[in-house]
Amino acid sequence: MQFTSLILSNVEVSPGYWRMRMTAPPECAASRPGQFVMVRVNGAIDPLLRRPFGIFDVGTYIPAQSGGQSQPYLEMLYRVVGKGTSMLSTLHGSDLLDVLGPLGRGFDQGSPDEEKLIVGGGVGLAPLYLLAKELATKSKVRLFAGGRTRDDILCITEFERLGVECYTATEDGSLGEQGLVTEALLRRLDHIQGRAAIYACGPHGMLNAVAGIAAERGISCQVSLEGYMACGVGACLGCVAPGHSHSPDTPDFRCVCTEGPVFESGELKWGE
Amino acid sequence: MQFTSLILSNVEVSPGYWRMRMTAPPECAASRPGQFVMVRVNGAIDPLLRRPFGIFDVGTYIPAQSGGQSQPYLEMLYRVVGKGTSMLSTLHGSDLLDVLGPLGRGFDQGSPDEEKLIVGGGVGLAPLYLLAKELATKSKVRLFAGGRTRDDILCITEFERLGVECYTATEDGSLGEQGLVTEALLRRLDHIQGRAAIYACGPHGMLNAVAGIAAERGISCQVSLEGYMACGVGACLGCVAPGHSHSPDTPDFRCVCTEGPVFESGELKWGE
Amino acid sequence: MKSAMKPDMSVNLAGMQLRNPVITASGTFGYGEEFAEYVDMESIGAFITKGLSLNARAGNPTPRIVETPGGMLNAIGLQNVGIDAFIAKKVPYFRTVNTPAIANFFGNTVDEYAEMARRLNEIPEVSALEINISCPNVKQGGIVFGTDPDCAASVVSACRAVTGKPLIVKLSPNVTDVVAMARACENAGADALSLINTLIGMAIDLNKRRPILANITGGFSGPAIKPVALRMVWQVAKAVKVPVIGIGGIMNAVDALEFMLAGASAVQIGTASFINPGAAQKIAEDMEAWLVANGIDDIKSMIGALES
Amino acid sequence: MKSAMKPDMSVNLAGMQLRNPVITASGTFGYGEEFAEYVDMESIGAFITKGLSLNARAGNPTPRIVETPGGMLNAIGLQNVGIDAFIAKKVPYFRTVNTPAIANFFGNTVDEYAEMARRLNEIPEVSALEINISCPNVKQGGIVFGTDPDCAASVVSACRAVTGKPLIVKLSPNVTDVVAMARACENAGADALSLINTLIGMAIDLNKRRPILANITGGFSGPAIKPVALRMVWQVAKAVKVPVIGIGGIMNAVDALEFMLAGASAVQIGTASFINPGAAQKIAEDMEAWLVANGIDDIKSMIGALES
Ligand SMILES: Cc1cc2nc3c(=O)[nH]c(=O)nc-3n(C[C@H](O)[C@H](O)[C@H](O)COP(=O)(O)OP(=O)(O)OC[C@H]3O[C@@H](n4cnc5c(N)ncnc54)[C@H](O)[C@@H]3O)c2cc1C
Ligand SMILES: Cc1cc2nc3c(=O)[nH]c(=O)nc-3n(C[C@H](O)[C@H](O)[C@H](O)COP(=O)(O)OP(=O)(O)OC[C@H]3O[C@@H](n4cnc5c(N)ncnc54)[C@H](O)[C@@H]3O)c2cc1C
Ligand SMILES: Cc1cc2nc3c(=O)[nH]c(=O)nc-3n(C[C@H](O)[C@H](O)[C@H](O)COP(=O)(O)O)c2cc1C
Ligand SMILES: Cc1cc2nc3c(=O)[nH]c(=O)nc-3n(C[C@H](O)[C@H](O)[C@H](O)COP(=O)(O)O)c2cc1C
Ligand code: FES
Ligand code: FES
Repeated sequence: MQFTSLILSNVEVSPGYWRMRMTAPPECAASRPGQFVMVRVNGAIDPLLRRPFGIFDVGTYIPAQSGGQSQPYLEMLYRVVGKGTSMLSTLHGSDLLDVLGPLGRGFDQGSPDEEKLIVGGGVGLAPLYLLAKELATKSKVRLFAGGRTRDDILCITEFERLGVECYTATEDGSLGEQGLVTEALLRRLDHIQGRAAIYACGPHGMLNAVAGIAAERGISCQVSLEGYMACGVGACLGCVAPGHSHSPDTPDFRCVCTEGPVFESGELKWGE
Repeated sequence: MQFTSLILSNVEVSPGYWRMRMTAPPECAASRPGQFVMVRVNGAIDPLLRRPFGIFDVGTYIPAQSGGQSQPYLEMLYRVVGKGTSMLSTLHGSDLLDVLGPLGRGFDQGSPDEEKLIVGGGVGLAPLYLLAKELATKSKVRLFAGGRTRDDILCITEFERLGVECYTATEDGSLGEQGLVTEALLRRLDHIQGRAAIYACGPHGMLNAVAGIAAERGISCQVSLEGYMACGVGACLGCVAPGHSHSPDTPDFRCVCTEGPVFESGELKWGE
Repeated sequence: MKSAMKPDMSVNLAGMQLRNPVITASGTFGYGEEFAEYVDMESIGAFITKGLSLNARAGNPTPRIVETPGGMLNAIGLQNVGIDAFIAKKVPYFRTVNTPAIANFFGNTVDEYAEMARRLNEIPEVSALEINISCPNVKQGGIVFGTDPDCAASVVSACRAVTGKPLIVKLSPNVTDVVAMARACENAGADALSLINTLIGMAIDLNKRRPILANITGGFSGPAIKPVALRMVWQVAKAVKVPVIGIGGIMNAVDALEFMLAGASAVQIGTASFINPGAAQKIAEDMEAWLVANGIDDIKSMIGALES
Repeated sequence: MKSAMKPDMSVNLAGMQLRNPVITASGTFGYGEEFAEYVDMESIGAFITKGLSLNARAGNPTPRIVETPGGMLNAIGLQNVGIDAFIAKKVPYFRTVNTPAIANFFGNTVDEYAEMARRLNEIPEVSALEINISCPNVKQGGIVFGTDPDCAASVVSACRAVTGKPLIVKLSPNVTDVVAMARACENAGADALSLINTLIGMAIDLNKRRPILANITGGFSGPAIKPVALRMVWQVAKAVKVPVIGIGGIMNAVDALEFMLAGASAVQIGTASFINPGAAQKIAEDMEAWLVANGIDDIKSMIGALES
């Protein structure tokens, strides 16, 4: 779906991280956690390509004034890293955005009797909030949030409000325990008696480690990947990632925008 | 001079015509009427080139609040015609602009005992207000303002406040007399006893007609030209206009941005 | 001004009657079906498949794409399903839309090109063939077919010999003399010429001190290349008798109409479909609206109508 | 990180010692003096004059310039004051600045090129010559010198014979094989190669149904062309022994450093000076700041340091 969205708010929630709420057509309420949108930052040719962002949240807003006509909205949580995201951060309420989405394959809920272990690195948390919202209605959910410094640990309050138990770790020790969040994940896994399932999004190194842990322990694991995207609809073949049987001689590429961005970690080829 | 300017206001003064006031360094107070600035619409590469605009007015602004520190400003009057000017019209107070100027050669005052006849077509009025301000302190000044419709007749009140007598003409007769403003000019010229001098800015056809009238009657005439400008500083040689002795075999090109934009009409080559 | 009238948007391209001159470019529109949600397939003149080869190709490692000022580079590496899977999985969709499908293809030898043309010729759902000659000739030290008139002519002749379908040859812009290439292809039997394919470009990551694309160089497309494309279309259209299809940086109806003034009988929409998946339909609609607003009753009157 | 230290920004270009690798490109910096208000001339490595010819040239009719997506076209028509007025009116300024002046020049025949080289060779204030070979050879049916290796080599040899000053040859990008052109010029005696000159482009005014430029086509420059320029610099720098000067769409220090990684020993700033007359100085300063921030003590270590 392609639609024009009115920005409702755009606020910096942590240094360099912004949360944007914008109007959306009613169909967006059915977005699967892990799906994404492609946003055209402005109508000029600089930047030229749309930018992909996970769907952080969807909801319905009832304006206090103005007759109370309800308005579906969509939220993104984004980090300013380059030209496109810094332009996004200068937009204001009532500016318009051209949006394509929801796109891609989101997370699979799995079965309710598993303990849900959500692992997010930095802005990788973005698509995990909507996931936690869904999972927390049926299962015990724990969040493992990692980052370089405390500025990279986002929206923990929101997760806690869902009843999610949160573990945080930062590389510099400025928030939570010092080190990688996978250590807390491992400790938790050692204690789990029943079944568990991992859902992860974050830097490739973190996903690699999480996929390794899941494989070793035979736990189901879904990861949300990034890829350099031009189209978001499976046409440019720019965004591909190597599938598990990939090798230079027997190439096996998966299309991140249509077959993903969420994959079973076992579907993919991981490094060491 | 290159400087960063803070937009103080940007308002539509007539459908499609905007007046922007922006801060300027003190040196700009000495801008000659007819000089121009080159404005970079934004920091992206679309649009790539700066856009040239005449200096409509300069002054000093004393904020009512905030300690009353005085602030020199510069004004432009511009018409939305394409990409750059439509982006300009979306800017707000407190946005920043990158400005180069004042550039070029402005109008020559001439001698005070001449009757000053200022002829402007549409947004061609832009550089003539500062001129009228200067001339009106010493001489009798008359303004002949023409346009297609009444929307193209700009800022007459401002000129009248200077004590300038204003004649207006529109092609569709929606304001002032119907027809070309050169007719009113011709009638005035028939009545003038003493010396007169013409100062004109507007579409090329109008300047051509005015230059013809001036030549025929032996009246001094300065015109302000436009040219497609890339640099504004005499380096690209894009903006040139044919000088009076120009022919394909003996080319004679004048650099509009440095030798102009104001020329004695006799310096230039005119069509028929 | 006859502003109430509906203008004739149809063009004839090498024997194909297209409802309008807007075609989606190879590699930017999948196999058609990917865009069904965004484009009414019967609102455009034709669509062109991703470049096809005898065997499936997996393409290059990533990164495969990078944005550049006003454009993008791609080094997809001609990833495609191969002719057999194409017939089995992609062609059935073509039957469901009443719009000509054009198959873009390539090979690494003259024989491979001819074999592909022969195979594609047998598919009734394929209305025309577009030869991508911007590929290296593995038998001749890797010289790119599309940069040498003799090489290109031999590919075109070999394909011509095995197909009666309209044969479009897609020219590379990475040449000194695009007119010489165009004439060679015309003489070898091309029914139409499409241009331009991508320029060759490169982007570097300063901090990593590495090329951004895994393939080092890539094909340069998008609005940035439009001035080069327009110039080449104008040069070629003056020099050949067969129709020319204009490609390169077309983002809107004004761009498309400019290519037609320069001599193009039709246009292809490439990178624009990434930015706006509905671009091709919108461009066709806006072109018609422009004709209406300007009282022009036949789009064909725009072809080559540049005054200069 | 040795961030307190001032890095060595100097480069040696064909025997000239430049204080830094930033040079202003021909046709975009007048004769130097035009920019004195905006650029401290002693903050840049060298400056290059507008292209010079034996006789003054008035250039093309207007419009001569048009903006395109991310770039611009120019068809100035090589307007210049001619060699005599150059010596009388422009050279005196060169004495006042302690920065090498490089004279860019062209001709319509091999003899004219050689005569220009001879005349320029006699001017002590001119530190080096840059040959613009993107001009038509009037004696050979208008074929552009810079698109034929033999033509180019004959120009370079003829100039080489009459000057001992550093001889830079500026390559045209409008060729199939820029490496072949580079090698031909190197073998003919070039001390350095600069690239790229402008691509050839065209723009059309739909409503007027006319080309926008009076000259119909024009030279395409600016950020849009950077990917093509970077690719060609990388190709040529790998293939030749003489130093290469990178040109094309350089807007900032990051762009400039990317060209150096690709193999350029120095860079030229063209269109950027129109958008920001102080661009060259700012780029030189920012390059130095980047080296400091990255603990690099010698800019020369960046030349060709691309890992691939
Ligand atoms: C499916 C998906 C979901 C994403 N969700 C989020 C999110 O919720 N929040 C968030 O902050 N970021 C997210 N990202 C990353 C985000 O898209 C990039 O940070 C952003 O595109 C950078 O744009 P820029 O112009 O600021 O950076 P620049 O570096 O200036 O961008 C230049 C080019 O890089 C591309 N690019 C750069 N990084 C990436 C990347 N990681 N993935 C894809 N393209 C990239 C841009 O599309 C652009 O073409 C997601 C990426 C993908 C693929
Ligand atoms: C010395 C001078 C003074 C001017 N003063 C004023 C003024 O005070 N108020 C005003 O409204 N306009 C003025 N103009 C015209 C103004 O510069 C153009 O209308 C404006 O550049 C159009 O930009 P755009 O992006 O909106 O239009 P587009 O058509 O999108 O511009 C595309 C390109 O055309 C160029 N361009 C288009 N028209 C002109 C033109 N007439 N002159 C130079 N370049 C042009 C732009 O620089 C740009 O590169 C002046 C022009 C000159 C040369
Ligand atoms: C991602 C991508 C893939 C492409 N794949 C092909 C291809 O397989 N065959 C082909 O002939 N052209 C291919 N092209 C070239 C386009 O069809 C078109 O010629 C080019 O992009 C220029 O047009 P544009 O500027 O409108 O994109 C591809 C272009 C892009 C951007
Ligand atoms: C207006 C203009 C005039 C130019 N004149 C010349 C010239 O006289 N001689 C020459 O060798 N190159 C000339 N060039 C080419 C530039 O020197 C440079 O090679 C080209 O613009 C690419 O660099 P850029 O993208 O940084 O502008 C000119 C370029 C422009 C834009
Ligand atoms: S982004 Fe184009 S195929 Fe995935
Ligand atoms: S605008 Fe560049 S010389 Fe006048």
